[in-house]
Amino acid sequence: MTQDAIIRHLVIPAIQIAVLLGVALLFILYLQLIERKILAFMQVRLSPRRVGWHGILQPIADTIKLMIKEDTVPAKADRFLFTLAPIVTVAPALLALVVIPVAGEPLHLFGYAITPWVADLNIALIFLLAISSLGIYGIILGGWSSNSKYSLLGALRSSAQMISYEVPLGFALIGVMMLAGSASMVRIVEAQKSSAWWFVFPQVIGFFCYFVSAVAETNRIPFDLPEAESELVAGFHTEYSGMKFALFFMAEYTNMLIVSCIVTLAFFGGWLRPFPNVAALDWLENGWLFLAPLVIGGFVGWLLDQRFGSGLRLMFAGGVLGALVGFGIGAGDVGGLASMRAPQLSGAFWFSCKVMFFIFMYIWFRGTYPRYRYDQLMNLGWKWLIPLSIANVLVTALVMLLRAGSGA
Amino acid sequence: MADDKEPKPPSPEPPARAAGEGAAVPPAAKPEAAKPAAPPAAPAPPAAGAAPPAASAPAPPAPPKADPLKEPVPSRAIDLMRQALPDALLEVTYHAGQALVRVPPLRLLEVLRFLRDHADLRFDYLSNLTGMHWPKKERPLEVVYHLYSIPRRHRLTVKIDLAEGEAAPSVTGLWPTADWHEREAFDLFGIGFAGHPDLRRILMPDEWSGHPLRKEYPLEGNPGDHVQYRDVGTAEHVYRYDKAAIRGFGWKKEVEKTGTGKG
Amino acid sequence: MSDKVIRGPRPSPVRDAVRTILLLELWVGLWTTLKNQFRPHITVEYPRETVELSPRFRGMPRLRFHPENGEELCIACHLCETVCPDECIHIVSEKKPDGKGKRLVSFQINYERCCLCGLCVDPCPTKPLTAIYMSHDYEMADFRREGFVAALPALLEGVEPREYKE
Amino acid sequence: MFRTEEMEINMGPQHPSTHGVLRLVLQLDGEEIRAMRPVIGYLHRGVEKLCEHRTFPMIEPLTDRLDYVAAISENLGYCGAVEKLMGVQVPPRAQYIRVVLAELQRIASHLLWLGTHALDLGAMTVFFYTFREREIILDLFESFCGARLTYNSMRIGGLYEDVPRGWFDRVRHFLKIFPGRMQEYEDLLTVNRIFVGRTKGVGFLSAEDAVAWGVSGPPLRASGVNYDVRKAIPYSSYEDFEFDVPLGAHGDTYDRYLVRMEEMRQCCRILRQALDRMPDGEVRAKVPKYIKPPAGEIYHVVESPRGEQGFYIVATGGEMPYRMRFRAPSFVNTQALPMLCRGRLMADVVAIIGSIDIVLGDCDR
Repeated sequence: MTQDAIIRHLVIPAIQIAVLLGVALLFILYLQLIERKILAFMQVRLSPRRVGWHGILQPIADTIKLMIKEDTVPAKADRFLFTLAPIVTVAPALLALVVIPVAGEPLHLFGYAITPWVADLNIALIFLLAISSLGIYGIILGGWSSNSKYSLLGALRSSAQMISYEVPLGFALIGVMMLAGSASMVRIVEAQKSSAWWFVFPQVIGFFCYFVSAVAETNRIPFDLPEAESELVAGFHTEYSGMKFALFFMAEYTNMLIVSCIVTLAFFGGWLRPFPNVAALDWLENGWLFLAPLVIGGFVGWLLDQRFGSGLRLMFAGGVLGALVGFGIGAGDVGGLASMRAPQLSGAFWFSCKVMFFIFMYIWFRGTYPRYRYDQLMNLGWKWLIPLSIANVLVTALVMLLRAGSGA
Repeated sequence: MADDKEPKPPSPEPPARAAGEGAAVPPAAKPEAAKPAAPPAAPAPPAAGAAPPAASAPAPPAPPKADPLKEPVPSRAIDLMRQALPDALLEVTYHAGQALVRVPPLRLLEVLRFLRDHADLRFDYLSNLTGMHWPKKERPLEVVYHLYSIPRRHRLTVKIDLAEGEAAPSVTGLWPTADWHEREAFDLFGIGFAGHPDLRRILMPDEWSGHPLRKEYPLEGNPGDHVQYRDVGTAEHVYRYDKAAIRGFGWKKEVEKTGTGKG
Repeated sequence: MSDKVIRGPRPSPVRDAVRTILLLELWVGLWTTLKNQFRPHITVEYPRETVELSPRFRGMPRLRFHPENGEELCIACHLCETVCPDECIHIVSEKKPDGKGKRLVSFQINYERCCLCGLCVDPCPTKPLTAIYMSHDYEMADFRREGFVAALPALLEGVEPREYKE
Repeated sequence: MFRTEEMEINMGPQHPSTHGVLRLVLQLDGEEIRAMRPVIGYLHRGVEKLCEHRTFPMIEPLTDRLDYVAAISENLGYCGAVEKLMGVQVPPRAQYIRVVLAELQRIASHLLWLGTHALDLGAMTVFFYTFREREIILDLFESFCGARLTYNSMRIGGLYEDVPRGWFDRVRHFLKIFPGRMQEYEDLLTVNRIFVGRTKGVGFLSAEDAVAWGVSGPPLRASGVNYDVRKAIPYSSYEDFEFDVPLGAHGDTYDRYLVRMEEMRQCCRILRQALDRMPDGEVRAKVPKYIKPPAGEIYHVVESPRGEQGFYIVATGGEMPYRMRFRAPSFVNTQALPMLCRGRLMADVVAIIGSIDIVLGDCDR
């Protein structure tokens, strides 16, 4: 093997994986803080503010706490499975990250092209569906091996729920695959670029079905029955503590991240800017020009809000002000900034913006909705989402057939 | 329930109800029934006796009779019972406008069924059931039934006396709500209820002995009344109030060996 | 006039169908939570900042001397001790040497028993400024049980309410 | 080959949604409830026994600790009972202030119920919104009587003292903002399909059953029985106020929710009337220094936010009651739980307990 091949096949993937894991884990760690902050603001209260500046070190403190906490195992639990379960849950979740591309074009460093994804499988969507359903095993094992009734009930609920929602999840994505003609993530996004619109527009029902099923699949409110704390204490992880509990937690947030990524890639054009084919909006390619002032303005406003305890009003005002400034800079092409081209950066920027939006949706749901009941959940899945997603596939196929017929 | 079907103007005894059940009726303005429509002190209808008390203030202080609180109030229930079950009424007393009937325990179910089912009375709501203990009396235990009629809006208290060890007839067949009330009376007074479906302790632990609301039962309880569970054995020092500390504050620090040290 | 049957939102086929399809009420809910983000927060960071107590706030009962001339207000009448439902006040008094009235020897309050009901202030005869008063101390945790018995010197260190009654 | 078993599960006494220390022994077939047995008594403090060893004024702080969510109602009922026993006439201003306090307390209690009920069903944000408004009421109570939970706000014969200056204006301010805030809860719950799905048709209680089982308060009225003590046997000059008694049409959990929501609006109505017509004068009647009611007995009921709160006092002429019985609405309403939950799912139990609104301090005494 030449040195070149070693670098190409070992070093670069290793770096990619390291960066991916580092970024993803850090993000997941801070996702917790973000969720707590957003929920707190929705609930007119303060968020964690003690550890570090505005609670910036809170996730780290939590991690340390969970790591050094006593790791209890119930006396009558199956020790082996009890330990295995969190690992089985978290491993597939992290594994799914490898097929997520964050930008369109490879980065050229020292003559090597580093792709902004670890692997571009041609069956990426299928791979995601397959790998994410493995997570159920961890939950079932965890619930069963705890030897606790509440855990068992939680595990039963979650297995039924996840199996039911796998179906609409898969069907909802088939429409996208048909439109793109591929299951590769990169191709799907490129197809959205060439077809001039995001797939959410032709596939709005598919998107709806996918997102709802995905929320259910990740066990989040309003579908958080497996861990419904008011009914089942904590569901399948009632008996878990310390780092094992943290792994379950990590898996949940990783799944949230993955679902947001998939929604972004499959329906919202991944790393593409809004209206990718409208040349007049080319300055959006450097979207940070627009968003950086918005974020800075909003942040300053937020700090003032915290100072004066005035909700998030000033943040809103600061954000609007910043956005206007950014708009001016971008549209006026001040200093040639808007004509700059860095597709990797721009792609990653838009990608993360969209992902953040869906994560916000998740948290927003959590802040707003009550929880479904078990039978209602099953009803929704089997009676609404599955027929709807199948109909969506059929209609998509029909329309494609008609268009192909008329085109030919 | 069937309340809408009832005639709107309340049944024959609005003055009784008003006088009896209104907000703390002044002794002076009280004998509404005795001297109906005393011109100055008869404010506007629906609730004559319980109208804003300011209005009834000018009523001249009547010369203190026997005891204004013990004035009888007209009660349809008692009238009907006098007609239908004259021998079941052992005693009728009144306090602050509330009528109380004492009946023999053996005829309790009959009386209560009459009260519940009679079309003019319709005591469909067992508001409260409780026991009482009079250790000096010959028949020391008492069971009190507070009845209320939702359609007729009137109240009645029924009492029975029981000898020690005598069981009261259970009224769960008449009002299912009596279930827990009777369990509580059993638990706290040791009154038995014949015919109760599930007479167990309810508030006290199952293995408790003794009945706390009896008068001879000490306030702090008998030490041996319940099973002593194994000490959890984490605290080294167990502070305990001694008798004197109930009154003052010098708790005593007692060092006790707790458990076997395994806990 | 007296009763009113509640039936909830009245069904209407068209509106309900529209609502169901467009998930209208779900959006309304989301809007409510979004809107509330712009409201000021209502919680405070407790040890760092404290809430303002109203003048009548009932904290731990304390004893006081007259704020102006520093005279002992308590006349050792034992009334608060009598009415205390928890028997947490313990007074020892003696006859004044000049023969008129009584004088405190010791005054103890057992905060372990006290339920902060304020009944002891009610009969206190030294009006308008009562000798025993409900202070604004509310941080009453301690590491030792002995710390809960406040004798006379400790009782006088209370935080006074911001304004006197009357 | 297959063997199915019913599973017995202990819900409580320490469980997030049994609202205290209620223990429910559930017989589960999968998720379905086959039988339920409530076990109470974990919070039994022997208050009735304690009362026999305390003088009449000393009992009032104890009543605070029965239904600690609605302590004012307990104070009102207890003081009313002793006043009736003694034949004391409470000055009209005190009566009106008591009504204001009791109705504020009812709103506060219903707000707590609403928040926890929604929290049980998974909607956590409503909880914080309701507590935000409840906080305003607690601040009002604090400035009136100095405490935020165990008020000990009244005295036999009236009130300890008159309201502080500007207090009524603060109540008015609350009444001004409250309807808008209630609209927010309604936006989050009343029409929300998930909430409606979770509550509608769950836990039916027929009018006959409700009366026979002695259920009182909003659960009774949600079943369509028109029994509100404030209307039926007015006390503390409730007869002066005009208000509606909301009645439910079906008697399910959703109806109980609607009835309580409407009750809060009616409370606002009563409050406005009481503030407008607030009489002047004394707030405390002349009562003897040592309260010794004449021998006799009284059963006085008030409408607490949870239902018919009864106070049965037997006096023998001494300064302590001979016997004191609290007819606790939670105690009686809890009895109806097995009937409501039979055949429902595990998740419904939580909704039903929430809709019955049990306070264990009241239940166990």
